[in-house]
Amino acid sequence: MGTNAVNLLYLVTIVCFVLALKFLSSPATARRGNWIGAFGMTVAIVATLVKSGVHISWEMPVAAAIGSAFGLVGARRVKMTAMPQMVALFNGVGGGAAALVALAEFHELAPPPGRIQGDISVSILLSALIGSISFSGSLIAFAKLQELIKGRPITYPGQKLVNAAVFLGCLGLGAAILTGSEKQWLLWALIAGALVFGVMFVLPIGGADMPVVISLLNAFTGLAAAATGFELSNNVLIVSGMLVGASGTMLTLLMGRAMNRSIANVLFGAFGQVSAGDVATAGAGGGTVRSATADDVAVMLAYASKVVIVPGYGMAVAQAQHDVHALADVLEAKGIEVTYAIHPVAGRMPGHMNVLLAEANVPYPQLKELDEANAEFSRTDVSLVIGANDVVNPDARNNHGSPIYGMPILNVDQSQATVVLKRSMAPGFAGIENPLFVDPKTVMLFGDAKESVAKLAAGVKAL
Amino acid sequence: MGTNAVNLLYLVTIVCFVLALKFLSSPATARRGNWIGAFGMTVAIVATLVKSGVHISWEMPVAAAIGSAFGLVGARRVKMTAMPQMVALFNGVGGGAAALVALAEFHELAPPPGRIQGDISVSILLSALIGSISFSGSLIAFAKLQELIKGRPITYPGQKLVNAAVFLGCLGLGAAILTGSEKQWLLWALIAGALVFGVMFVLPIGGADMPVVISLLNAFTGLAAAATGFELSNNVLIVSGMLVGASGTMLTLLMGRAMNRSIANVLFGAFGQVSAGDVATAGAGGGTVRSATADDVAVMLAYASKVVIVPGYGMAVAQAQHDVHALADVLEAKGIEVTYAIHPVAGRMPGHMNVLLAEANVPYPQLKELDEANAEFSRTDVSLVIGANDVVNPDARNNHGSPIYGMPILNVDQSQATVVLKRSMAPGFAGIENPLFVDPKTVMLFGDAKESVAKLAAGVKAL
Amino acid sequence: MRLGIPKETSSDERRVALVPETVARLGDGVDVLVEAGAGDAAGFPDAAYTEAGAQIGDPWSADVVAKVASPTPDETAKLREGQVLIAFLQPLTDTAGVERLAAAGVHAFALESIPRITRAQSMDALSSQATVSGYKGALIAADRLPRFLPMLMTAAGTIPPAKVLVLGAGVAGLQAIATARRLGAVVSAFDVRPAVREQVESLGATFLDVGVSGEETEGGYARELTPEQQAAQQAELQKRIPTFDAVITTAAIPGRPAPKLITAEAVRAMRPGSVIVDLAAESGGNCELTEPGAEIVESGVTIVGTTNLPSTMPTHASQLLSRNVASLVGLFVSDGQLVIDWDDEIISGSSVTRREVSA
Amino acid sequence: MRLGIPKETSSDERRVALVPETVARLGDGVDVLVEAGAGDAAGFPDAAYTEAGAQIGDPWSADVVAKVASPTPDETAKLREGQVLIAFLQPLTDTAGVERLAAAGVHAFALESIPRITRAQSMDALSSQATVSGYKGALIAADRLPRFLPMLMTAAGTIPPAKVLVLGAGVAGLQAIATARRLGAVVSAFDVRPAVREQVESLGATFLDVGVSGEETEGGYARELTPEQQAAQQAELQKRIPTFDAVITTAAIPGRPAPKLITAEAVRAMRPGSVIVDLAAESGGNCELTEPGAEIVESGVTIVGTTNLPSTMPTHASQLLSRNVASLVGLFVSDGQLVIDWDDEIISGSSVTRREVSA
Amino acid sequence: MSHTATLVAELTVLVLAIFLGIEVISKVPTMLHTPLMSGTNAIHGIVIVAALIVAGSAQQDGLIRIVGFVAVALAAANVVGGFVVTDRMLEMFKKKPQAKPKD
Amino acid sequence: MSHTATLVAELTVLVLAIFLGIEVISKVPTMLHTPLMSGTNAIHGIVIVAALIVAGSAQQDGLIRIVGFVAVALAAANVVGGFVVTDRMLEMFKKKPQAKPKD
Ligand SMILES: NC(=O)c1ccc[n+]([C@@H]2O[C@H](COP(=O)([O-])OP(=O)(O)OC[C@H]3O[C@@H](n4cnc5c(N)ncnc54)[C@H](OP(=O)(O)O)[C@@H]3O)[C@@H](O)[C@H]2O)c1
Ligand SMILES: NC(=O)c1ccc[n+]([C@@H]2O[C@H](COP(=O)([O-])OP(=O)(O)OC[C@H]3O[C@@H](n4cnc5c(N)ncnc54)[C@H](OP(=O)(O)O)[C@@H]3O)[C@@H](O)[C@H]2O)c1
Ligand SMILES: NC(=O)c1ccc[n+]([C@@H]2O[C@H](COP(=O)([O-])OP(=O)(O)OC[C@H]3O[C@@H](n4cnc5c(N)ncnc54)[C@H](O)[C@@H]3O)[C@@H](O)[C@H]2O)c1
Ligand SMILES: NC(=O)c1ccc[n+]([C@@H]2O[C@H](COP(=O)([O-])OP(=O)(O)OC[C@H]3O[C@@H](n4cnc5c(N)ncnc54)[C@H](O)[C@@H]3O)[C@@H](O)[C@H]2O)c1
Repeated sequence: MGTNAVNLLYLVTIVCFVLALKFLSSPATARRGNWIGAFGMTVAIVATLVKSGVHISWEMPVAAAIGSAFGLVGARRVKMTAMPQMVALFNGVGGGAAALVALAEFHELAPPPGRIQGDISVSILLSALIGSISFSGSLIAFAKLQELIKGRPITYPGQKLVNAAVFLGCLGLGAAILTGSEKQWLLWALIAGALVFGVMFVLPIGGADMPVVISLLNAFTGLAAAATGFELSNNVLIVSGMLVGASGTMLTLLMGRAMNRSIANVLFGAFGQVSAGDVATAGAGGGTVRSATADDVAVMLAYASKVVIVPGYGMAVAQAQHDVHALADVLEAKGIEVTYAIHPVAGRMPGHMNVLLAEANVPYPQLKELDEANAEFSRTDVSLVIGANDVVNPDARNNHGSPIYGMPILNVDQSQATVVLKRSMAPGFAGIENPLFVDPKTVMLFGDAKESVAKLAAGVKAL
Repeated sequence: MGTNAVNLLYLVTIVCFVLALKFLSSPATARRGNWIGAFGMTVAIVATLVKSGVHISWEMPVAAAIGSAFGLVGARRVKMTAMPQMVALFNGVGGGAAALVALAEFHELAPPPGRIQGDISVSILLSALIGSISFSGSLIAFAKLQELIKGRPITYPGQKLVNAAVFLGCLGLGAAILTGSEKQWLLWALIAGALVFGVMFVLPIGGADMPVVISLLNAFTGLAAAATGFELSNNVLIVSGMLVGASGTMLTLLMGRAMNRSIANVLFGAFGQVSAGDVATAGAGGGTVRSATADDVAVMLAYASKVVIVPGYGMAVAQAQHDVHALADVLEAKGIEVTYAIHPVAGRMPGHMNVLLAEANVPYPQLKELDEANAEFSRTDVSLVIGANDVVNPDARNNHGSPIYGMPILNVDQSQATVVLKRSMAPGFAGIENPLFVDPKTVMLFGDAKESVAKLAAGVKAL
Repeated sequence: MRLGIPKETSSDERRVALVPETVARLGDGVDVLVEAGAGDAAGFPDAAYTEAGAQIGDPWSADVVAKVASPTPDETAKLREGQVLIAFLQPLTDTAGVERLAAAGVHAFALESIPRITRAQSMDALSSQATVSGYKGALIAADRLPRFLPMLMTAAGTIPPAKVLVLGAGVAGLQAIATARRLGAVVSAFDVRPAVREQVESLGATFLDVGVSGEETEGGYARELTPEQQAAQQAELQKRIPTFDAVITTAAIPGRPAPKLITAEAVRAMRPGSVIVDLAAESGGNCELTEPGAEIVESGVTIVGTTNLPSTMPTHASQLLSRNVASLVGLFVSDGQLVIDWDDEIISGSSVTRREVSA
Repeated sequence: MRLGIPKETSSDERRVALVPETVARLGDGVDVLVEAGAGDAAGFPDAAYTEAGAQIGDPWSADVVAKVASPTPDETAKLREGQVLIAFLQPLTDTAGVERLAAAGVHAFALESIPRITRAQSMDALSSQATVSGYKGALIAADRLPRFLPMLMTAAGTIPPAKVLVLGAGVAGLQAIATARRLGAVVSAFDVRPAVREQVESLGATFLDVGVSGEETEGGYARELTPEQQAAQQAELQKRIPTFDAVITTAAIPGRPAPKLITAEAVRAMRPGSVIVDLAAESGGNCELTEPGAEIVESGVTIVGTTNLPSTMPTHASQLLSRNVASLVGLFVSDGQLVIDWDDEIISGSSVTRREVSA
Repeated sequence: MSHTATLVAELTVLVLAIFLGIEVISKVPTMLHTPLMSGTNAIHGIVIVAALIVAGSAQQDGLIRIVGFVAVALAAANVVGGFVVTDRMLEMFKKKPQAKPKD
Repeated sequence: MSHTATLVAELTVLVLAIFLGIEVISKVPTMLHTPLMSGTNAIHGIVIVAALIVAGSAQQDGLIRIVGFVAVALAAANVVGGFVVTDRMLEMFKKKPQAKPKD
């Protein structure tokens, strides 16, 4: 097929990719977006195969089959919890492919037909450099998350200097190539240097920060693909690669913001000192506390069928009762069943929650007593614990040594997921730790209850 | 300057325009956005002037000076209320310019060097057609708004048929040109036909719908500019024109939606029958009722310094008290002063508003008595009347014949602007018309008070 | 013009027709003469009056006499021809009293008869005093109930919210609804006027549909039901009432005995410990068993027939009434002189002796 | 095991220690013997008890006797050695009564002495009855005030909200705060325990800072202030109190006379018509002028010293108490037999006669 | 690059511009509809570039001279008028002096 | 068109793509961060086009053959794995059966 026809097909791909990104940004359409992207990709591949000048050899389908099989099996087999490392792996191979293409192009263009045009060599160098960094960096990220190498930051004195030296070395090689000596070994050396840099760049970063790093490397691979596009004067590569480069960069920033960290802190924080999260990450029994953003929780709520609100003294302190009712209204407008589970001693006086919820005009029939509520948790999707602590402490049920042992509690830990809204890891009235907070099904939403609840309502509305 | 350098400068322009559009979409940055757009335009003009192949003749500065002077004076002199027709005028001349460029290109390309390439002629025909329609249509819109011709729909039987005929005629001329007979008179004829069509297209549309029509013609001019870009193989024209074409189309749809009208209904509604707005548009004394969207009102509120909330029986019926307090909180978070003006007989029982606002935990000191409140309206930016009617009826002050004459009222009409939230134009307890609703400083926000207030809070938060 | 404020003589009347705060509002042309001790029971000592510019003296000598309750024969004897009297005169029921006043040649104006037009809202003493009654009625119900009004979920079990029914949702009824709701009760209400449903709901309460719907007369009052309608209403209510813990009744028809809404049988069907607060006791009560002025217990149900509730909250009841009286008095003053403008709809409407006087 | 529920003999005690609803909750092993008419005053007729599975009979013959008030000497005489008695025994003040019980060889357990540990929350009768007192205290204040609690803006002028002060914000105080706030009052509160500030604010009220701060003992009770602190508190309160319309006091120290917070002078500084509801009247009152059991008016200020408020709301007060009693009784039953597990912190903590018995 | 290749490249640019145009304004408060319309109106004044190119083309006959002259004048009016009108509309969005009695 | 002209045109496209990339995802709920990352990851599998072009180029020596082979395999893994993983992640966003006791 002629170049122009192929380019038109590529335009279809571009349209598909833009729509894919757009759809991927909203929960309701995300899945469709992915399919549209896959369709666009198919169009591009077919167009390339029928493109005049592309000879289909026997190796091509074999290579494609091997790669696809590997991708398919890997993607199908992986456990839900291991998704991030899978993404890292696929990202890495993409970067590797870009680097290899650069190598081949250089090999093809460099020797006989004289000097390579400046912009083409820049593109080649960039895709080789970035692709290689992305390749080795992603593999390290994969290995860390897969716990093939230990997840916590690997640091040593002078690390910064060594890394900088390696990087500058790569740039020097690039400059050498550009200024004239288009020797292939220089490019090989550059790729080798970039691979080493990729490893050293990711090694010092802790496992918890890996998603951000993967997102960054993802953007890198996009850039490498765009650079490949310049090498080949191919718009579909330029646009698609750059879409990923730009949106990936944005996404990296957003993820950093969601973690309340600057990207620089994530990437370089470990150099010299181990980065400390801003909220306590280890709970009572040494379990891990998972903290979420209001947006995360909003999505959990919006996709639930049944939500039980468990108010406690913290709701009273925050005077969040009106906001809680407003949130319940928003959820109910989405067809979600909402009830309130009122523990007999929630708050600081008998009927404390009743006074406040009546003030906020919460209908009486929505208030459930302890027994009634406990019968419902097993079919509850999300328990939203708003400033309650002791009254949802499973130690009262399980731990004979606990001062509150024997008190009937609200068994929120029996629901599919629990979200706890409080300001810190501080204990409640009884002054004791709460193992609920380190339950794997629990996420914490830190902050003043009134503000958190308002954010949740806004978040759910926006979905 | 070489084409490539110029094209790089054009790229700067493109970046400026994109940023301009982005900034124009938010009240806080809109003005800056306009300046960035102007800067980008300057870059493009300078680049064009220094472009190799462009000869600067004496006519050029003269023409530019004449046009600029006209634009500048027109824009500076126009009264705030006459802005829309000014936009129409400037839009029209832009379309005219595009049509003229098409004419010149055709003239230049057509005779000697043989056939014009297919896509170029399509571009020329499109920019001639669309530019001309935009030109004459905009001038009619201008004339209607300026009341040079009467604003209400001009209709006659068979109008649809005649319009369709003219349009098909133009298309036929275009087809003739494309299929071979590249006679200049054909293009002249096409332009003439398009001008006529523009006139006939806009004439039947009523004055109230003009803004939507102008927005549509604006998008047309953008398309014409983009077509011009294809004629000249000029990316800055293509991108800028298409940005306007696309965003203008979106905007037209948004405006239609804000008016609760389909665009088809706006454009063709008048054919055959006079379109009737879905809310009463004529009030008591025949004045005009201005209805706004929640977003409009949200902007008004967000940019106010002092807002007075005037609750009435409608707030009670809607049980909107909690939402009203939430809205006040949002406004106060923006540094806006909020008070409540409580009329002694608002509602249906003594203290009706007090009961509800106390339930919603509105602090007592924010509640102002009649006299206190009336002393403050003159320095109030927005009075937000929530389901009150009789207690803000200026007839009680001014109209000796009114059954409520002599009752002291809340003088909301003395504030800078008044927003009235109610469901319809229905009267209140006293069963009488309220001239406040047709006050030029008043806008109505129709709908259940609870929903409207919730929308306002969301709107203000989003700003 | 001189305005006289006598001390109320009835032992259960603690209100006063004018409070010191309002004295100043009357303006320069009006001199106020307050009987010694007139405001004591309402919490307004003589000193407060003199401070506000009033004099302590003989109120009966003034041009206009304003008091709360209808004058006794003794008091009527102190009035002279041409004098203006403002008070709750019960013109539709106390014909004897009105005739006495007419005989004395007094221009008597009944606070009850002020037409309920928009301009007269500030003089609407019925509304202001009904507000007090409604509020107090709900408080009495809460106090007499052997149970909580609000819901409470405690370590010692859950207390469900009390169910309160308000019959007749005029000014007093609406206020009772609001107050009971504030205390956390689940409130239902019924009234014969159709417009009331929305008003009840605007206070967050539920309208109880008993299938009877009457009409509204000019002024917003209800028209008396036909005997059939009455019977239907009683029957339907009898079925519903036993589910409620407290019933507050305010149903009234001006000048007519209060409609009987709750039969003796209905009372006996209620749970022991239930409470009925009959705010219509003054005009005979909405409950068949109500004893006006008394509180009785009948088969475990407490029936409160206390009359004159506003007098139990004398400070604010007087303060509101005082504003009403002052607004009305304002109509009689022109340049500091007493002028009776018989063309004024409010003056002619509230006059109860004019026909006789002019006759 | 048999549980006996006697009829209360004191005329102002309308509660009953067990209500029919709880009889079923006690389980199979427990037979309940209710004295005829025991629940009448609280609204629980004998029929309800028998329906619930109890028998009407001689409660004093049972293994465990549960009642509300401390037994009179006559009643004590009906008890036999080894019998268990559960009641409000006032162990810290009524030593004579306790000695009588000890002499009779009765295992007496005071509801007041149940340790305030988490597991005992369902038996905490002090809390449940204080909840009633606090609620009722606020209602009484509202009822006695000659004015509205809520703000009202009406055609007859604006009524500002009443200002209510709650002194001592324990269980009763917090409930009083909540109830007064519900009625629309502007509420301030003070307590010596520092943790209370947040609790007061969690009800939307304001904490009144009088500059005195005490300590909290185990169990959440306050420690008695030093005489200097007391004096400072009185002086500071005296300055603040006149701005309030109603004061509800609940301050108490277990086993000690109630701290005097309001001096006679402070009362006289209040506006006439103001109201003081002294919920600590039983232990002498927080106001110097309080007369326990009586309601007096002093220089225009009404001082309510009513004792035993829970008894004025007998149905729900009994219902809550009954759950408490049942939970406690549960500790004494093992396989349907009476077993006293002296190692149980709650049993040993609430026993008031053990030392004597074992001695 | 062939003419058709250029055309395809231009189409790519066009498509991207369409998406961008839609994306960039998809959430505009109603209050900004008119100013935004006016702002985009000014931007399509970019036809002035075309007008200048036409007016400045080497091979000129009378028609092109006249047409070019008029086109430049019209486009200039569009540009200048467009931006100035928009700016005037947007003046009211100047952040008001914080919490001061009206301006 | 000259090589430089092509480059400028490509830059134009690049710039538009940057804007579009930023614009299109500027409001993503946190919950979608990972799926979106995975989705864009699949999209940059578009390097498979480059790999195919290289592997399919006429003039082939041993190095290019090997490099091309590996590049195609890697890119294919990126494409297939990327889209499939993303789809699995997004499965949980299937709209749940309305108000039924858990799924
Ligand atoms: N109901 C009664 O009658 C009564 C009487 C006395 C004692 N108690 C006791 O009180 C306890 C009640 O249990 P509970 O679960 O309701 O309360 P809790 O165990 O005291 O826990 C309340 C939690 O709310 C959080 N919180 C406080 N302020 C907040 C704010 N502004 N925003 C968000 N979170 C906030 C606190 O955590 P952060 O500080 O981290 O935010 C705290 O952990 C029980 O132990 C009960 O025995 C009850
Ligand atoms: N306070 C008293 O003691 C008392 C007693 C009796 C009579 N009145 C009389 O009642 C009147 C009170 O004046 P007002 O201004 O408060 O009320 P109003 O004049 O009766 O007007 C209330 C307005 O609220 C609107 N509304 C009703 N439901 C609504 C909803 N769900 N959402 C939004 N709007 C809603 C209605 O318009 P739509 O239908 O178009 O929505 C109506 O025009 C006075 O005339 C007064 O004299 C007062
Ligand atoms: N226009 C004004 O400014 C103004 C001023 C004050 C009151 N009003 C209106 O007047 C109305 C009546 O006021 P009111 O409280 O003095 O009336 P009221 O005291 O005469 O009667 C009390 C209520 O009892 C109801 N009622 C009568 N017979 C009944 C029956 N058989 N069953 C049930 N309910 C029955 C009446 O409808 C009324 O609502 C109020 O609703 C008020 O809105 C208007
Ligand atoms: N752990 C539990 O489960 C549990 C159960 C019930 C109560 N409590 C706690 O115990 C506390 C005390 O309860 P209570 O109401 O029975 O106490 P109480 O009746 O003994 O005293 C009432 C209040 O008076 C206050 N007070 C004492 N001296 C004072 C003074 N001079 N000035 C002002 N205030 C003074 C006390 O601090 C207390 O808050 C409550 O706050 C409650 O939180 C805990």
